[in-house]
Amino acid sequence: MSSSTPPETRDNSAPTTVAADLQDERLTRREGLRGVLSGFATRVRTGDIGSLPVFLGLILIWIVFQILNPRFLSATNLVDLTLQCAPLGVIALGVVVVLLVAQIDLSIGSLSGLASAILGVTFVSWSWPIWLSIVAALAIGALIGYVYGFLFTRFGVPTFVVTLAGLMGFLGVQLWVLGPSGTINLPYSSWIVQFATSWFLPPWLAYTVAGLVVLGIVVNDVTKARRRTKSGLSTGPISFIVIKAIVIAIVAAAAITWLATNRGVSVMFLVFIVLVAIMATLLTRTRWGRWIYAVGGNEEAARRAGINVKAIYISALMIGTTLATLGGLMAAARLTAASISSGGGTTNLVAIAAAVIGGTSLFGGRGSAWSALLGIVVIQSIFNGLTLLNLSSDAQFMVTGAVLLLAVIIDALSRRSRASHGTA
Amino acid sequence: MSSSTPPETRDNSAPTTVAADLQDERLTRREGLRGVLSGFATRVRTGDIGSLPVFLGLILIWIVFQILNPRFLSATNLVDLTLQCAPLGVIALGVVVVLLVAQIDLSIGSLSGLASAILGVTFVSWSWPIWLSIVAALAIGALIGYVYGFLFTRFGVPTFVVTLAGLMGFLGVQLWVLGPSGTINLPYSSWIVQFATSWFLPPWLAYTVAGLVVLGIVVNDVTKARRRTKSGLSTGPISFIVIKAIVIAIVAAAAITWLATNRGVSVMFLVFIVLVAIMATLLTRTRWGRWIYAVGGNEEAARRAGINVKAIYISALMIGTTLATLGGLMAAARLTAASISSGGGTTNLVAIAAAVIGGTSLFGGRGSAWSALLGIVVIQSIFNGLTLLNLSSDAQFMVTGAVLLLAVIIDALSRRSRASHGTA
Amino acid sequence: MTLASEIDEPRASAREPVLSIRNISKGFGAVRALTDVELDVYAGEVVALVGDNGAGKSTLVKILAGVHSADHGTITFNGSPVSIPSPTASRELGIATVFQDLALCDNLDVVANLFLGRELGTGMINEELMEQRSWELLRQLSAKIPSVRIAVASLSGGQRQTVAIARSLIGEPQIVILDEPTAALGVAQTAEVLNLIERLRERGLGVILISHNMADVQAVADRVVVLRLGRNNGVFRTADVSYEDIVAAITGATDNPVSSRSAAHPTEKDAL
Amino acid sequence: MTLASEIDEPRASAREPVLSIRNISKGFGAVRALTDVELDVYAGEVVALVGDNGAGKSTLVKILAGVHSADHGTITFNGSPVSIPSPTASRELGIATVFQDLALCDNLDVVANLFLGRELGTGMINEELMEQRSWELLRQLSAKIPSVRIAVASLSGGQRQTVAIARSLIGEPQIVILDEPTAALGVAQTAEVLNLIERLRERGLGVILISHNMADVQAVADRVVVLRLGRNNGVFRTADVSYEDIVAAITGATDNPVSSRSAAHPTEKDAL
Amino acid sequence: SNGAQKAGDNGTAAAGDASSAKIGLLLPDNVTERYASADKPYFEEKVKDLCAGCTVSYANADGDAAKQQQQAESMLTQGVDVLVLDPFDGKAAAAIVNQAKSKNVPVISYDRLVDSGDVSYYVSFDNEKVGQLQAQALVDKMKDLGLPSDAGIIMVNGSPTDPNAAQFKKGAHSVIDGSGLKVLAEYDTPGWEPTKAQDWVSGQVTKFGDKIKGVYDANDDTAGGAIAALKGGGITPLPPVTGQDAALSGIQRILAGDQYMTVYKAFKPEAYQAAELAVSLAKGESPKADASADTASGVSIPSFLLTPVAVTVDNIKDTVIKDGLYTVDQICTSAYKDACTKNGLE
Ligand SMILES: Nc1ncnc2c1ncn2[C@@H]1O[C@H](COP(=O)(O)OP(=O)(O)OP(=O)(O)O)[C@@H](O)[C@H]1O
Ligand SMILES: Nc1ncnc2c1ncn2[C@@H]1O[C@H](COP(=O)(O)OP(=O)(O)OP(=O)(O)O)[C@@H](O)[C@H]1O
Ligand SMILES: [Mg+2]
Ligand SMILES: [Mg+2]
Repeated sequence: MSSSTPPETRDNSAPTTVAADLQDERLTRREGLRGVLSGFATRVRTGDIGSLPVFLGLILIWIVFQILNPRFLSATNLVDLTLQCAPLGVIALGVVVVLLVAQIDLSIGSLSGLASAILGVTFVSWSWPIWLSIVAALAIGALIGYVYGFLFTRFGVPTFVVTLAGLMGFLGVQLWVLGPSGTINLPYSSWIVQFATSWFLPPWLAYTVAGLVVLGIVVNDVTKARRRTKSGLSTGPISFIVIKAIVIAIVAAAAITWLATNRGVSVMFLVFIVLVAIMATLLTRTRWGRWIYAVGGNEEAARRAGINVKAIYISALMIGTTLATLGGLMAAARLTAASISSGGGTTNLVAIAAAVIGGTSLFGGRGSAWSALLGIVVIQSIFNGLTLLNLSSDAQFMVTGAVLLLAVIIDALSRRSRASHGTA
Repeated sequence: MSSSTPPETRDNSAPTTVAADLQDERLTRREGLRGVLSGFATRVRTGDIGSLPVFLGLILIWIVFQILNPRFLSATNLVDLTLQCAPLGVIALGVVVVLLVAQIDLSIGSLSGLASAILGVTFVSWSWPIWLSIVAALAIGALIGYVYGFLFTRFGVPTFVVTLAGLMGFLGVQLWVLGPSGTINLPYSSWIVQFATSWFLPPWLAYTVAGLVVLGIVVNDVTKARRRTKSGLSTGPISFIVIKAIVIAIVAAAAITWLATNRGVSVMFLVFIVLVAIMATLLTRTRWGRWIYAVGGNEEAARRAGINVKAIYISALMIGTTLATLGGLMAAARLTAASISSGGGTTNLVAIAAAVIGGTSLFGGRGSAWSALLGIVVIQSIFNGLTLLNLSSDAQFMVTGAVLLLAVIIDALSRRSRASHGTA
Repeated sequence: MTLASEIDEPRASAREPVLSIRNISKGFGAVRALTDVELDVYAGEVVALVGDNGAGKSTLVKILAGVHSADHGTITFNGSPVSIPSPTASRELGIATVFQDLALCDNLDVVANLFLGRELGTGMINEELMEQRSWELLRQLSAKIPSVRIAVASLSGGQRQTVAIARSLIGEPQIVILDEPTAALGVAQTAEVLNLIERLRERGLGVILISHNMADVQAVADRVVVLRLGRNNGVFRTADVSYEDIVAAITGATDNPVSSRSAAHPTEKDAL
Repeated sequence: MTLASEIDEPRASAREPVLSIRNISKGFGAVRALTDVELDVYAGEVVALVGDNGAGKSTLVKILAGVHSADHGTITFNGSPVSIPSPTASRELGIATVFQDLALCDNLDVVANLFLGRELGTGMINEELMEQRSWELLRQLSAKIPSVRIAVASLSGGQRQTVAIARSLIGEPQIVILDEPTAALGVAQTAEVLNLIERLRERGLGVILISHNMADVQAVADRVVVLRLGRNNGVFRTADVSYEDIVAAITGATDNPVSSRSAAHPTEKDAL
Repeated sequence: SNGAQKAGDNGTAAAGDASSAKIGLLLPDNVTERYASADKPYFEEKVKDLCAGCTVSYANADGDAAKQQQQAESMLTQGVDVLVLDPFDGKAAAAIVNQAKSKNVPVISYDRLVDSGDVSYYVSFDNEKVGQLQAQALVDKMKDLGLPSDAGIIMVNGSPTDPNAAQFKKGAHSVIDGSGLKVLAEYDTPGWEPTKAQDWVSGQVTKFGDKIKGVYDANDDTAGGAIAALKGGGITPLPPVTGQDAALSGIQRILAGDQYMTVYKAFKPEAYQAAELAVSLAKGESPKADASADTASGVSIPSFLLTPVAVTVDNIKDTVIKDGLYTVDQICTSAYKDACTKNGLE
């Protein structure tokens, strides 16, 4: 595996003023846009490419399904896909945070089911105002997360077992809450059902939002570059910022235009994306996020650094359970019913798998909020594509397994070289 | 938490000949049976007590259920309990090995279902001889484990995702194999069904087996003590060996006598115990077992020590899948049918939970084969006891969750002090 | 055995020690790691804590850092008895510790590790400021780290140790505990760390230095406290004591592998 | 820069080196850890590999141990070119390595770690024999380990290092590589390890010793190879070179923190 | 067939004393709401009525054949005199009957037939019949709507791992295949999960759009998912959708015009019949059955077979309300007030 690297140009004479972070003479120096690209090429060669391979796997899956069924990439189906992704994606986002601190929550399925039951009973049967039902469900979710966190940090009960107990317990509660009436229909006219099924951004609004996002990215990048220069640190070339913004703008505009030929961009999906973006910011830019990674990477080191490790665990578990209830509410709204089987079946595993496929490690400390988005799109694309193929259910299960495996093998293959480069 | 330890008698004058492993003067010296007991007391105080707390939890669970329903500890029910434990216990035993190398197998449920389907189709529909059906199922299980291992070691695909793909894929295969006929009944007269439902050891044989086991333990302990003395190492007092043997003999005799008032000791359960004992020996006494722990504890260190890490991973995964198929065969034999729902439901989580509750770490390198036995007995006792209580299923789920939690909290509580003693 | 009180206290003998521990004992299972240990540290003083492997030095440090709790014994800080139940408590008292096992988060980069628990910036973390400060800190220790934006897992042993030492420079401690800080450091970095220790002393801080390198100890320490098999085994003023005496106290005999080795190799420098 | 061939080869100049590496380069992402490094080791010779932190010493060791693969360059062992794709291959060639990060399995006890991959006994593991041999090995290194039946996670830093060194004594290597073996060791244990190195040399083995302690290097090494920022920066016969020269080669300047420190503290022993 | 066995020669503890007999009730799953909400309470009510001293032990297998076996074992351990068994897996449950037989406990196969000649009685609706009823209603409705005889439909069947689902499917196909209707696509819904049904139907809407003129759906819960998908896909008017179980949510959807029909299996008479039978078996009687049914292996079992009823918006009042399954208040929640008024439910 010792592939020979092409000789790299190396300048031994130290330049007069070099940024503080580029002064070591062992660093391969790369400047300007070409430098960025050649750096990227090196990273691809050495397998240090984050979620790029899963992304390529996704594109491959899309191409294959499109060939097998030309309706796969139709606007209708893509809009459906976005609607299918949102509820489970929100759950997977919570899973990411829990996995980051090297814990696991097996009860996300039961909790999402419980949330739908609470919504059904309080809103429909007891006629509470809808916001109160939602707040109640979320509060119960948060409370459960707190209890998990308490049991884990206080008694050291492994979260695997606590949440397994939760899985059973809250399934029981869900059955008990829905007990007498079974499934409860949510009125189609309530805003929460409308939100989940028929609220779409009008094209002008979608374009405006996308424009603002691109603007935000540019402003952020430029400010950051300024501050780095002021601190005497190296910065990437300005051309790269511009090109990045243009690419994002084009992709966003194309997607919006295409979706607009059908219903458009779903508000529920937008909410999911916004949640992911907020979580990404929290995780990468705030102390809390830094500490989440620290605790997941080395709990003892974090404790010795004076971090309140217990609070971090509790907060992570609370986010996991709260987002699971939120996802459950979204799923119920989309189904327009709170059912006994809500949150059952494969909800648990699919949500966790989405986080893992998106690139979050099961062993803590590695991953990003965006992996929830990427992972759930991959998984739901597989489910959705197979549904369109009209296979018998045995074949469907088999093909799902095979495609899932393929997607991760592509990912793994492109990372394979990493171990031999010593970052394993 | 700094509880003060009682002053310990300490002898500063070095005795004339001290065993090689007791020469350090910082060691609290303990001699004779009292030494063993006081050493045990220290271990209890410091929380270093292995599976003792789960064991106490189990006894508590038994007492409570017995109070709630006096038939719980009846011989009939205990015999049923042993029959219920065996199939899932065998699966959990495989899980232990997989967890020891810090991997996970989510497909054990599907594999056990697949095994029952293979048995049903080949033995009943195609009239293969039964041993051939069994060998075929086990061989397929082993092969699948090999493929998992190959994908993991070659491409580095996380086993969580590989086996999730397996979960779906093999569920599909199971449905496809059983497809046209749905459930296939196994003939009640076939030996495999008889083995799983009505083969019981006659009391004389059960006593003989128990006697031989106790004898084996004594011989083993004495030989070991001899060899230690010969190597100049310390040994425990001979009285302790005798007392241990007597206690085991009494417990075994009591259990056999009690079970014999009903059907007696199930052969299938005995097979499970024997498998656990063999696995325990393999894990603690052979190179392979040592390497399993090494790989689970620090893969890189094991690799640098020249251990064939890939072979270890593959063997562990193969054991996991093979035992899952074996467990599936036992479950099918006990159910006297290969059903499309075999291995579904909670099989996966219950088997993994049994291993974890028994004391095997999800993070690798810690645990023992006996944890499969202990864990499955705890879990099945809960299920069995609750069934006797005649609860509605919502209450049943809730109580299961609560009891599970209680069992692990007892465990965790008694370990709580460990962290403060620095072995965390 | 010589106790702290039996020899002259350094500089101002009337002053109270900043940190004073008495009768500390700690056992792990059947092993008694520490038995009735005492130690005083005065402001503006460097105390070297030396002893053989497994003598209990790091265990003592961990007790002071709030990682372990002592089985019994008392700790007095600035004159009042304290308990140190957690690392946070230790930090709040004003004790900064560099652990022997470094306690870094391998998945985080150098900057994140340096400022862990003390991130700069209001609201959002100010990465630029932190990176700039990191370079300053590391240059001060002559660190040879090519990039501060790589995970510390991929640093060399000495680079990791430099990061751990640099962390103790952040914040305003009263006592700095360095557990074998120079073990993995190169010659230049070691010299910088010794300089740093002297600067700390000049600023009036108390420093506990653990080291197996007697040359380093003799270069910077004011007093040497020897532990042997978990017990106090002598306290010396550095100025008054020879290398051989310290080694004898550490090994518990004047006839030890070091002395027999230097007898066999008379050409070797006596500092070994 | 001085290359190996430019100075006299030790003892038998006609002999082939046991191990000879040429033009080895290795990069990690944007960092070039090693650039065109060469090194020869002869039988019965102790080669010290010295250099600043991050100079690439451990990277070179890991390449020889089969942990990393070089980007380019050749390795010749006993005259024939070899590739070392895995640690097993390295062991089979007859290279025993003590890693700087020790590479112990924290969950296993001392005995299990010592014999990992080389367990004694036919069929079943012979625990008693292994325990007995462990005590012998550890006593030989003056180890102060109270029990060999506790997990190495709970050992002190020096105890862990002793375990790692003791491992290299098991088996029949031709080359022993020790990456900072004495960093965490007490004075007595360090002396024993130096004795051990000399015994290995007498048995005709080639030894590569990495150390930041120049006194140790000068005590046992025959030749000193200096790396600086991933490149060869001189090869010296120990007998011919002074402490200052080596430090100058390591830091790349005669004017370095070490020299300025000894200028400021003329009383300190020159060995620092 | 062995007919009825005498409870008198029951070897277990409570033997002989019919006034304090123990009856075991084993139900298959929780996903279908009828078991907890109807069968269990009605059964217990009737037993209490007939024999005040009798006790009913109840267990629900949560869709797991092995669990059901375990529950049966524990009931036998407790010494029940009669087992009323609604098998999750009719074939696999033969083992339970076998075990019961060895303890001389008679077994009544309830709702689903156990594939064993040792079953004493069978009380049920016919599962295949249910499928036929659903399919027939759909075919007729589509004819009424004036759709061409080869109009397209999609079929949402039950769980691939549920043996009963296969029987519904078989019954439905026996009607649909002969009707000329074109089955555009067909799906077995894993675990009867409504979301799975919803996602699948969304896909079919993408594919076939308003070529979908009717939806065969095996039960009310999955029908809910299917309807949500049709609405989400903007299919107007909604094609007729079938269902089963007369779930409250299904009845409400029928009132609102979203769902065409459901199959009402009068749980009360079924449960009452089983209870009566169980009590008389416990007393040692062997009542005469008015019908018989054949097991898969061809043994004829004395049976009490009830007829399922198709419920549409027109006969809600005469069926579920008349039988007291639901009260008008339960059905006519605020969201369905208008629909109720329109359809004369007040
Ligand atoms: N967590 C623990 N569990 C059990 N024993 C421990 C633990 N930590 C330390 N010990 C034991 O306590 C003794 C003292 O260890 P300590 O780490 O304090 O030694 P040290 O003086 O720092 O040695 P070194 O110079 O090698 O770093 C050792 O024998 C060690 O095995
Ligand atoms: N796995 C890795 N990934 C990325 N960079 C690495 C990796 N291993 C080493 N490096 C880099 O390579 C350079 C050389 O590291 P190496 O460990 O060889 O140094 P060293 O000479 O052993 O230093 P020390 O004396 O501190 O042990 C360092 O800058 C280090 O950051
Ligand atoms: Mg130490
Ligand atoms: Mg190194």
